[in-house]
Amino acid sequence: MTTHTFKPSLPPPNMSVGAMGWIRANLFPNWFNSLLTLFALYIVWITIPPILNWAFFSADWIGDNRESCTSGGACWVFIKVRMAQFFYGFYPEELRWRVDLTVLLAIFGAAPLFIKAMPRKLRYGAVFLLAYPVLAYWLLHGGFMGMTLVETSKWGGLMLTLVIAVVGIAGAMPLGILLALGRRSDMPVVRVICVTFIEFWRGVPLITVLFMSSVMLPLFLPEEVNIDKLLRALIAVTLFEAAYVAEVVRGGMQAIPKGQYEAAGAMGLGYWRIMGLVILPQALKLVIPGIVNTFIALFKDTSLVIIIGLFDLFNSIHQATVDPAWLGFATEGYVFAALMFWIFCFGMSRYSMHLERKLDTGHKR
Amino acid sequence: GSTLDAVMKKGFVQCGVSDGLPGFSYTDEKGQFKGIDVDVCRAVAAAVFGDAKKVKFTPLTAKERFTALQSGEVDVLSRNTTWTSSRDSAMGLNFAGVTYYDGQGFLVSKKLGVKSAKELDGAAVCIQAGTTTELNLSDYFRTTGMKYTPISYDKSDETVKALEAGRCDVLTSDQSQLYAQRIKLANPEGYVVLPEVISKEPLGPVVRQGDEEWFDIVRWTLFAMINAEEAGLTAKNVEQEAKASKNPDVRRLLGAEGELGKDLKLPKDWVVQVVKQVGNYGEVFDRNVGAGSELKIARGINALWNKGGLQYAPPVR
Amino acid sequence: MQSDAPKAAAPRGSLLTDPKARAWTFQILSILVVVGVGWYLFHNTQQNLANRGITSGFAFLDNSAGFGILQSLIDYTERDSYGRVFVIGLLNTLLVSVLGIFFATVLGFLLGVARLSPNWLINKLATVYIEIFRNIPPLLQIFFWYFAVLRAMPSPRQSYSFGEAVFVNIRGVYLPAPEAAGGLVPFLISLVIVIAAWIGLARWSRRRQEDTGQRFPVLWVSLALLVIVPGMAAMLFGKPFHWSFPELTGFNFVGGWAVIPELVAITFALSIYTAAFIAENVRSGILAVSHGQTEAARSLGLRSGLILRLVVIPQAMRVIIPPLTSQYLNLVKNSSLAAAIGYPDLVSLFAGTVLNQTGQAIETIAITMSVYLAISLSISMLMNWYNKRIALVER
Amino acid sequence: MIRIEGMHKWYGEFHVLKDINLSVRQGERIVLCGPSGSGKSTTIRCINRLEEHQQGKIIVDDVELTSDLKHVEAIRREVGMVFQHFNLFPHLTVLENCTLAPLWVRKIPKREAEEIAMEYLNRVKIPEQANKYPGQLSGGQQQRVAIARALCMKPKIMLFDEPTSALDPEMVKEVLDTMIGLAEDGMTMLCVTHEMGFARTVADRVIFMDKGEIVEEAEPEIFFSNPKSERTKLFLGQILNH
Amino acid sequence: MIRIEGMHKWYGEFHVLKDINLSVRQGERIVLCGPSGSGKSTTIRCINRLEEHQQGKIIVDDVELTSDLKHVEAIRREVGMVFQHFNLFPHLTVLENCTLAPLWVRKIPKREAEEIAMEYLNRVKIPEQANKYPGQLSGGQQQRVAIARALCMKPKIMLFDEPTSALDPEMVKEVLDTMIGLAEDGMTMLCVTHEMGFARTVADRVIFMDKGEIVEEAEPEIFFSNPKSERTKLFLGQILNH
Ligand SMILES: Nc1ncnc2c1ncn2[C@@H]1O[C@H](COP(=O)(O)OP(=O)(O)OP(=O)(O)O)[C@@H](O)[C@H]1O
Ligand SMILES: Nc1ncnc2c1ncn2[C@@H]1O[C@H](COP(=O)(O)OP(=O)(O)OP(=O)(O)O)[C@@H](O)[C@H]1O
Ligand SMILES: [Mg+2]
Ligand SMILES: [Mg+2]
Repeated sequence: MTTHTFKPSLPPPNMSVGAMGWIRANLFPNWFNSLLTLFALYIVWITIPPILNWAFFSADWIGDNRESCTSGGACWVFIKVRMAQFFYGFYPEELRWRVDLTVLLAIFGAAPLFIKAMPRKLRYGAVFLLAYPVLAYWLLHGGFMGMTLVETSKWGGLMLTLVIAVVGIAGAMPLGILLALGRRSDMPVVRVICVTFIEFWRGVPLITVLFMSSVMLPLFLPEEVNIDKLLRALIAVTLFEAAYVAEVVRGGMQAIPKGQYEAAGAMGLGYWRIMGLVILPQALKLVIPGIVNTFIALFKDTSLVIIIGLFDLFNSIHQATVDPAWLGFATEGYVFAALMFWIFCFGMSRYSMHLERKLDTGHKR
Repeated sequence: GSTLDAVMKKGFVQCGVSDGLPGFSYTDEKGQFKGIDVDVCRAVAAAVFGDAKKVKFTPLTAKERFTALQSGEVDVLSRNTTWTSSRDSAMGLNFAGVTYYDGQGFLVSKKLGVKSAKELDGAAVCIQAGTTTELNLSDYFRTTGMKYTPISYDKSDETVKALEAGRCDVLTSDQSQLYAQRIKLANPEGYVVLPEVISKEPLGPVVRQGDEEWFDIVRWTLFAMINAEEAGLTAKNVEQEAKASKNPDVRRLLGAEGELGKDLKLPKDWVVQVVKQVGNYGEVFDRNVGAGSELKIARGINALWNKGGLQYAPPVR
Repeated sequence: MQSDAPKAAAPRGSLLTDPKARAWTFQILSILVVVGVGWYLFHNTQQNLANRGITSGFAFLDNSAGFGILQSLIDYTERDSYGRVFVIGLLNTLLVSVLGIFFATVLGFLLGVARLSPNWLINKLATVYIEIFRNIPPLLQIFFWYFAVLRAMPSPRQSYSFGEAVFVNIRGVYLPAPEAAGGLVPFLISLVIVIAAWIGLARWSRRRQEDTGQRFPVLWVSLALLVIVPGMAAMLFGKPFHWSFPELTGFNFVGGWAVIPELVAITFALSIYTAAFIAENVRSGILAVSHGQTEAARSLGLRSGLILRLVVIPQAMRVIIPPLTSQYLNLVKNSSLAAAIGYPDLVSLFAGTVLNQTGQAIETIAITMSVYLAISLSISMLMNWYNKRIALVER
Repeated sequence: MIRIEGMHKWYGEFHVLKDINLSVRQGERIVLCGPSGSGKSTTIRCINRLEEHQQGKIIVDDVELTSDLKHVEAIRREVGMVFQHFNLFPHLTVLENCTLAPLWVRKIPKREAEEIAMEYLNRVKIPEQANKYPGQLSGGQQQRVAIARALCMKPKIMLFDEPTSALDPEMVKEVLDTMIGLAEDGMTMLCVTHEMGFARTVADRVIFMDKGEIVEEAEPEIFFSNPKSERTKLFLGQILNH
Repeated sequence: MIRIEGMHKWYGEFHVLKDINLSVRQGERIVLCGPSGSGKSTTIRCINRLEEHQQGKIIVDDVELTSDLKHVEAIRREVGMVFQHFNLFPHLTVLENCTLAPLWVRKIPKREAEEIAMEYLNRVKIPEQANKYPGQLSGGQQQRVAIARALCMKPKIMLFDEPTSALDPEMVKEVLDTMIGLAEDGMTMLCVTHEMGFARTVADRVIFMDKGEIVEEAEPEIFFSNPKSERTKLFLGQILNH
């Protein structure tokens, strides 16, 4: 009997590892890919330097009127001067702290929900979800309990964008869940009503919906009823978004095995308890990424309120670009708008991917 | 129900205005609405509530405006809207009067070297969609037998941007607007308004049909402003005159005599409030589009009838 | 024992506690609520329309429109009716949708494949593209491209000219357009013949491959035929068309075909935006085909092109189709944003200008919404049908 | 406790259960067996109305099972069920799984419900797992939690639907032991299983079903040693030689 | 048929295969075994270039395996491979799976390709499944289709990478029988498997690998009864006692 002696591991031949190996494997593995690499390099070369040059190196940052923009690059002065309007719209200057406070409250109020070890998270979450909207309405709109009233027509900019997006998704969630339940109900009439509702909203463009809400809704209501323009847009966005949320939630519910319904039923729980205590908690957790994606879509869609003359972030910027004092800086305006939207959407999509990964592994264990 | 009651109940007049037309209605950098059309609304508020601030503005595109008025979204539409027969009848609207006698014209770049609208054969024309302008343009080119390419945008701002970019050769709109839009160009001196006026464009506030009471209020608010100018009442002197004037015309107008206010279901001193807070027609014109503004449009046919113009208000009696 | 159908049902409970009875009560109630709300809205609308003296009905569709339209695929003059304007708007919307879907699909597939490329640089470029464009609102992109296109283009007098036949300027891209001439009929006939031959050839070559295993270069032969036969027809019977060249007269080019910048911008923006999403769908579709499939195919000796065509794509398509469908739907719906830059699509022309000229908001918006709804439903039905047809057969 | 009289059931056109008659006395332990698809699961699922029967009578604890929700709820409160695939709620901890129904159906105060739950978790020998999630437990542990969960409702009858057949062999024993313990404490049990050892030790009666009918019903000694019917013999031959 | 000389392979910095020397004669049947991660799969995957080796020579049927695509294709045509997870094409029927490569690689007429396919499907005893899709077959049937698919290219050598380890126990036999049949017909085979029974019956030589090296190489009788190396003995002890 012999004992086999294993040979020592050798380092790989130098062409396959290290910087050279990496370059060979990732950039020039064969002639076709080498061509592609050169092509890509060319694209990078013709796009990046001019963009960087325009946006940074020969851009103007200092000053407060168009005369400060002389260098031929981007005129960020324009953005700087108008920044407050892009953020707050026409919200009265001396009251803007109220907007800031609302945002801060949202951030610090919601933060504990993301802390793992937080005790009584559920109860806290419920209280927060109930209390915050009232608080936010009081702060932003006012008109009672000692807060001076700020008309919604003065709201604008990023603040309005956030209001529409957040209210839209918050309103769409419960409605969407109900619709999803309805679509999976075994009552044919309820199912037909829900399917019709969902398919209708998913089939028409948001701008026609907004248009309808902004100018036609009063035609459908008795003459004395008068609903705030922003509120009507919010209702439209909520209904529209609810249809999308419903489909996402339905997907999650379909992934819950039948045994869960049966086990809960066998324990004597009724329909609403089965749904509320057993099915929805699991289904909603599964679809968080889907909901975040819906939210991203909604966030981008808020830009359409330009159609009905609300001054959201995009419309504020658009409006500023036709100001005679700053004519000719539309590109800067659009780039800034794009950047703002991008930061929010990209951030959220990363978050959704992170959740997806987290939930994915949680599923496998 | 009655618009007046509804307005009284909610405590303000909801007024549809343009979304950005210097001189007529536009927002300054503080977000305050300004312009002739805006002042008409404020005058209505001053008449109804005695307070010109009790008015809310809804910026509307040309496309949205009639629907918004029909649906009750706004109580009065004061958005440089042309008075036409079909709008007055089929659409269920009523025009309360004329705030500005206008006519459609053309704005072109000087570089093009065009001196007259007759030379515009084959031109690309920027217009605002859904206006009478669009129809007049088509009529004009049809009658003159010329060809054109219409490029229509929702917002007047976009027509200016497109003209500036060179997407079209000509911008057509009501002449007053052309002057307003010209100052939105980076280089206003590079553009001229052609001499031709191709249509009649009486612009004025509009209300829904079927509510005579409200219609009368808006109509007489406008007339009161014109009559005030004719009678020499201004924001400065109107309060004084209300007390001191011996002229029966003035006394009737300002509520010292007669039943004008009561008949219209308005307070007795409503005209005083209108003139005091908003001004007479001449003042409003001057401040917004005339000599006192950037536009510097001459009164022209918008002068009072006794000064060679068309502005003529029925007497108070 | 032979099974017979259920006879009498088991005893029922009372109306409130019996689930079936409860379900029916609930359903009847919901019908009542829906009908009630519907009737309430209808009633209000009726009342409001009557009170305000607003005309209603669809008679306006026959009235003459009286305004000009920038682009129409069918003949149009100002004397034509609003009904025709509706058709023009619809066709323009369909045009943008079809072009957008085409370019977005092509670009999306390329990007999706690039995203999986082993080439680091290509991979990263594709990633950057996708992350940038899918996170910016499409409306913003439409505006940006429109004004970017406008700004980059010269005035008609300084047009870029390609061989004095194609001109590019701010008013659009002008191409020579064919106009019928004497030889047109023989030319068309010869074309039909070539296409018929092409189909026959393809059939024959498939059969030949099945019989002998040899493949026939159908594509090349057919392309050659396509050039030669109509060419000969043209020589024998005279020119099929003469070309109408665009020409600068007065302010603008006249003649030829013009592609307006609005169309270019909206197609460009929608394709770029949607392609970013399609790329992600394609990527996950391809990733869903397990590596083992490619290895099995490779070990059978198939070349990489064939592996892609015969093994990977057919399987990936099954995963790609459903999300692709919703992207198509989104693109069609997003095409309504064309209104923002003055492209005469359905929303802009019909729900915009016509609505405004006639004041009949309810009718025009209802028609517009139904059209989009119909397009959406037909695309989903088509895609569902296709999806069912290609579904994998399982136990 | 349970009386089934002339019960029939159809799935669409398919006659699954044909004239089932069965009665279970308090404290009795019954094992149901039979080939796959013979209707065992369907039978016990009818007892707590997871399936609806279309003819005949089911009377549980003196309450007749009709479509009246009141009756259904009353019966479900008294009948615990354990499934083949455990069906624990993955988003709740073991303890929460056990207290869910007592809290929401029996409306017991939380403190008390948790005490009861811990008592039963002790009984199935996994009190230390109370705060884990089902996903963190082995199959055998999960099934024991499922048994504890059913017991927490203090049911008068327990139904088991092949409780061990989804388990790895080494875990079968721990679950069977739990069930035997339960039987020894006098619980009324109706058990679908192929564990013949279990049937022999515990059952008061074994019932053999085939093609939707009860073919044979006997005490275990007689059932295994001297089955009456040919079909039973065949089945026992297959299952015991396996 | 196959000659491997001094082959080395690295995954990044990791030295997977160290100096592999192996030659297989025509008609020889070789079983490769060894602990998990020892490089068995990697070795046979190098033979038809599913992995690239970085040093040494691989010569198959007189063609040297280089990165020249022509050579790679030539070799792949002659070498059939069967995978652990079957890797059938789920979108094609069994028959289409079998005719795909003959049609597109060998350019055989369709009729003929189908005849060949049916012949081999007969050989693996599932001609009746020809028009079903892989998803409709059991694991054992799928693996037999995979073998038939490889055979349809009339390869000179067949590589098997743990063909039975993803199968339920009752299906292992049907696949092994098929492979034994193949061996009896004289096919050159290189087989990674832990089925020692199969190795004993069929193999001409058994090769034991560990840590990327060939530790021992012997005829089966000698290999199993009297292994030379300590390492082999340990491995055999583990695997046979299982
Ligand atoms: N929801 C259903 N719809 C239609 N047929 C069904 C349904 N559930 C079960 N069946 C059929 O009813 C018959 C009895 O099923 P059941 O599950 O009661 O059998 P079982 O004796 O429990 O079998 P197993 O040992 O496989 O669990 C089977 O033929 C089955 O296919
Ligand atoms: N693509 C890869 N990249 C990096 N390492 C790899 C890769 N594929 C395999 N390895 C590593 O190479 C070693 C040999 O793998 P190989 O699959 O050849 O082992 P094996 O003997 O077939 O084992 P098993 O019996 O588990 O299939 C293992 O340590 C494995 O982790
Ligand atoms: Mg069963
Ligand atoms: Mg392996």
